[in-house]
Amino acid sequence: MYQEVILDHYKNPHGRGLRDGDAEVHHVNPTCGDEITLRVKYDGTTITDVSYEGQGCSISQASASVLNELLVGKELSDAQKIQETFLELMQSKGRIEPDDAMEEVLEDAVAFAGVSKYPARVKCALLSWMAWKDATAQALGGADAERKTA
Amino acid sequence: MYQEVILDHYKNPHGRGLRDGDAEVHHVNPTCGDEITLRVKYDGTTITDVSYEGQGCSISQASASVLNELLVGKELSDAQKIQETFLELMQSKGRIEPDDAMEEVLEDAVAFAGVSKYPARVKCALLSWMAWKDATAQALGGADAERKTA
Amino acid sequence: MTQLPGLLDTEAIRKDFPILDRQVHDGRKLVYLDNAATSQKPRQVLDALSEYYERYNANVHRGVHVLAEEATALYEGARDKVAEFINAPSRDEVIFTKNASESLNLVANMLGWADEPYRVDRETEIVITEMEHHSNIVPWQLLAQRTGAKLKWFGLTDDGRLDLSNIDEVITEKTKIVSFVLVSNILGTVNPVEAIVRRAQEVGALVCIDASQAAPHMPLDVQALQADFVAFTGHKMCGPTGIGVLWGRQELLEDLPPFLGGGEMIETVSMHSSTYAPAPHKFEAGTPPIAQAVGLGAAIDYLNSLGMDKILAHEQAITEYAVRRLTEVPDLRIIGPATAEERGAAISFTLGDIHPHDVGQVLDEQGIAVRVGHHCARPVCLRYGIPATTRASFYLYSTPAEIDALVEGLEHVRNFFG
Amino acid sequence: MTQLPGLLDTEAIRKDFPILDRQVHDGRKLVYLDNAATSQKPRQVLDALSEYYERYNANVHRGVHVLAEEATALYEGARDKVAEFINAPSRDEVIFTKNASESLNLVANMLGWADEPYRVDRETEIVITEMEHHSNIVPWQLLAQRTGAKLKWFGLTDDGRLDLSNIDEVITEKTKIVSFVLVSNILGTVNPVEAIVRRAQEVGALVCIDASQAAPHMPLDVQALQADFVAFTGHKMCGPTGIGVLWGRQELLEDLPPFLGGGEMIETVSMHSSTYAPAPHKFEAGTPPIAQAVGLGAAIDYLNSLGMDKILAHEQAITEYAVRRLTEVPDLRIIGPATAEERGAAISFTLGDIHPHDVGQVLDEQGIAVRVGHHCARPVCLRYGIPATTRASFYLYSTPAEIDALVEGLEHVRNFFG
Ligand SMILES: Cc1ncc(COP(=O)(O)O)c(C=O)c1O
Ligand SMILES: Cc1ncc(COP(=O)(O)O)c(C=O)c1O
Repeated sequence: MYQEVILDHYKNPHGRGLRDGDAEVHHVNPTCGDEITLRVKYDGTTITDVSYEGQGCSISQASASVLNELLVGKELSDAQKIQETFLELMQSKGRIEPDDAMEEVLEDAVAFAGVSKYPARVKCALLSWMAWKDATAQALGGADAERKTA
Repeated sequence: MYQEVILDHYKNPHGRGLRDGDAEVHHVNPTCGDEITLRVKYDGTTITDVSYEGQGCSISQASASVLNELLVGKELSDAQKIQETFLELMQSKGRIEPDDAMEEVLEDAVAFAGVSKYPARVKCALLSWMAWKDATAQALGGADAERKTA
Repeated sequence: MTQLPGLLDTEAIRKDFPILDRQVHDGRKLVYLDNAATSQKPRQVLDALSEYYERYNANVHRGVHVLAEEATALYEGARDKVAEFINAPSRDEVIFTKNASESLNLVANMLGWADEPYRVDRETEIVITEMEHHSNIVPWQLLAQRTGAKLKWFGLTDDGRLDLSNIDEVITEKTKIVSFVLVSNILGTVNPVEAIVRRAQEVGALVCIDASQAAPHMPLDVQALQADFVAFTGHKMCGPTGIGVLWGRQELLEDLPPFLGGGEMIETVSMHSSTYAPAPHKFEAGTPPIAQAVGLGAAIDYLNSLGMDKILAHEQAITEYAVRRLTEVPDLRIIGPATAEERGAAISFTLGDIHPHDVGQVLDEQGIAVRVGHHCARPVCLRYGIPATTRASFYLYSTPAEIDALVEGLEHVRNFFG
Repeated sequence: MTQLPGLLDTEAIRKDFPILDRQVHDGRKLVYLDNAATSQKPRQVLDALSEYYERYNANVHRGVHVLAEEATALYEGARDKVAEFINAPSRDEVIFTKNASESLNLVANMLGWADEPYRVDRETEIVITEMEHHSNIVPWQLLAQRTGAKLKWFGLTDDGRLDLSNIDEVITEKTKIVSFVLVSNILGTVNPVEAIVRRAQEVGALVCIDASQAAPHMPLDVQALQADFVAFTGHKMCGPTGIGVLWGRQELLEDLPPFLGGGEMIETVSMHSSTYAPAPHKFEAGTPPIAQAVGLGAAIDYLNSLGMDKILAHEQAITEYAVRRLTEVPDLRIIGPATAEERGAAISFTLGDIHPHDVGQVLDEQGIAVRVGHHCARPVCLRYGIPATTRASFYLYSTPAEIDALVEGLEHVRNFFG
């Protein structure tokens, strides 16, 4: 599961650190103590920044880095599509072999395909993505922004 | 386990019915609903009557009848010896083969030896004997006369 | 051999149950008619247990090693099987407990510690029935004592059915919870769920159904029942001992407080305070009965392979035959519905004034295993003025020949004590 | 192969455990170092389970037929074995539960509903420690919330031991109960029972000991401990899942109220009120984990056949070796006592800033099963300012070669993330 891409992101994370934002959330994965504090900044429906700080395993750290790289600069609707595709991949229990179309959407994030075989680690990979979703709902006035990941 | 003697006592119980007494107790066997109300009458330390009324299986009924036959007219100390011997036999899990000495003490009650192999029925055989013990304690001023059989 | 329409192929089925070959009392073939107390287990279930321990055993959740992941997948897979078996809207509504008794206590305690609108307190009422198993009486008596709530109940008719004639007085605006048995373990009665649920919903009361004697014997659909909670127990449905189920509606499980505290049921713990995991984990403190859940899953596979509707048909045929044959026995009085309509496969009776203990013992000497006593439903015995009953209860491997053996055995009992 | 004095004949022993032959990840030999989470089961225990179901299975108590009597004798026989194993003054002091968590919740709930002098209420205090398993924290938090009692605890020293320096302020005249772990599942610390019990007795507080990590590993003598309650769990001591034990002093079990209500725990039931059976049955509602108790009995036979003192010596030798080898690994920091004195066979550590999840995963790829996370003792992680640890834990079948494999595995982890 430890693809080179994942290790790279882990060792050299993109956009780490907390910067100014429209909303902030704090998510924890109670099973392992992974934590993330994440802020989103929007210009209308364009994501201008996703900044974060946290502790966790290589998977959760790399995933946050990939998220930052993928989503910053995107339109909300595109970002949502990426998030949904990533979620689908991660919940596939190793049954999805990413095809070209999926690779186009997910870019580096396809490297996480192997993680989906490890139920205990899926939550690590999703931690930042769930945090982003909540923060976005909060920033743009959506519901249940306070909900923690399960 | 159903010795002829037991069946006889069951079909023709001795001394059944409630008569005048110095103390009365009510015991139940919660597992099967067997119940007995038992009264003892003493003249000093001589047992002049054990009267009883109740419902229950052949074992508990026959046992009460045997008790009446054995104990009425006895001195308390002899009766206690009989009670203890009977208790020992019933708790023997079928391991005691009654010898002549035991037969002399227990008379008809040795017929219950086979019952001791059946844990679920031992309580039936002991119901009236425990009631008698409590009633006696109560009549003669002993302790914990109110305790129910477990 | 007696042939009845609707019977399962018991000859094949009985090969799956090693214990049914057992001989007792010097060579007498075991006739096991104590299925309402517990069922026997097919080899398929025993194999699943052994396989679990020999290949996958590990503590579940939170593990990153292979065994932990496999054990978790098996344990959670069993939850999926149960959810499907009872047609639960969501797998997260299935809570594993140790037995039906824990499941029922769990409901009582959730409500005892709940906030409004669920809270049971001195202003409120709890409704049960006179035909409940002690496990659906005592938890509510304890709750009533501890909260000051009033405990009320439906009485019984002479023919062993619920007396619902005063339903509007029993279930009132004050009622918070109505808990009743779907199939009585002592009378065999199948209760009219719809009428009770309708009235409960009218007054906004929750409904808890004790399906311990239903789940093993008939298709169970928690959505069709329209209940809020449904409890049952693994060991009566071909599963291992040590496992029970509580199904509860999701929003209730979200709102209601936890019962047992400990590992597995938490989200995050500090010395000062803790938060709880979402259901079902919130209600599963400590290492769960992992192997037992896996065994229950295998039992469900087994039941499904026969088909719950076929099992029901089999038992109806057997029960009808048993009622017919038993009514031929002189002095025998069935306690409960005297016909095979709306009744399950447990038949209680008295035999003249021969005490059930004696009936059971003499049957046992012939290799016939029945249960005698109050069957953990003493109020029913009080209601019918009897100290105890003898109960014969059937399952998917029961045969007409076993009924015949029972009837013969009872003749012998009558002669013996006659 | 490394030879250490005091080792058991693990070559012979490992043949009893089918799972230890398992290969994982394409042919890697399983190195199972997750014994503090759950132990593996010897064939003797699996055979006892199968035999129970294949020959004796019936519901216990109240039965007059052969199977019911045999099953009851086996179930109650298991109670005798447990009583002897822990040197209980009476077999009636041994209560079967589903796990240690239920045992601990049982104590908390007994006290919550008790009358004076046991009653826990807003005037009183509960004492635990910062190194408890969540199962010995959350029940007391719930009790404190629900009764208004104050929850206090002992902190930890930097080297992973209880800080008892302020014992007289922590345990006071207001203290009703002191509940603490005998051997920590995360730190490995063996706690000084005597000092705590002495102070508790001084102020008249009850003492509850969580022996979940002690019972499997060392001789346990409840009389020597002088505690009032001792809890442990079957699955960590070669027994099945789904079975736990609470031992309690007889007069307490007589005085304290029941917890779960239902079948088996009653003396007599009417709709209006019920009376309860004497202990231990008062605390065992519903059909008990019968097969699991029988399996636990077989596990105890197995442990006795090796000898608990020999098992302890084996584990001490292994632990000493492990501590020595692990301290050689660069960047490895043991969380808990850094020596083998007064410590059990569970060793937690961090490895530089590599997250334990990653350590565990890369070890797993090599076939080495360890546990990572907070080990249901999150306050310990908070105390030492770490998110989680990696924990290797040993048992009677663990070998020096497995420690060597662990150390090599850790080298590989360091290179991988270096
Ligand atoms: C110290 C300690 N206490 C309590 C428990 C809880 O045991 P169980 O999960 O079997 O209830 C455990 C193990 O999980 C433990 O290690
Ligand atoms: C109707 C009914 N409810 C509840 C129970 C309790 O089940 P368990 O003993 O498995 O908790 C039983 C069986 O004993 C039962 O027949």
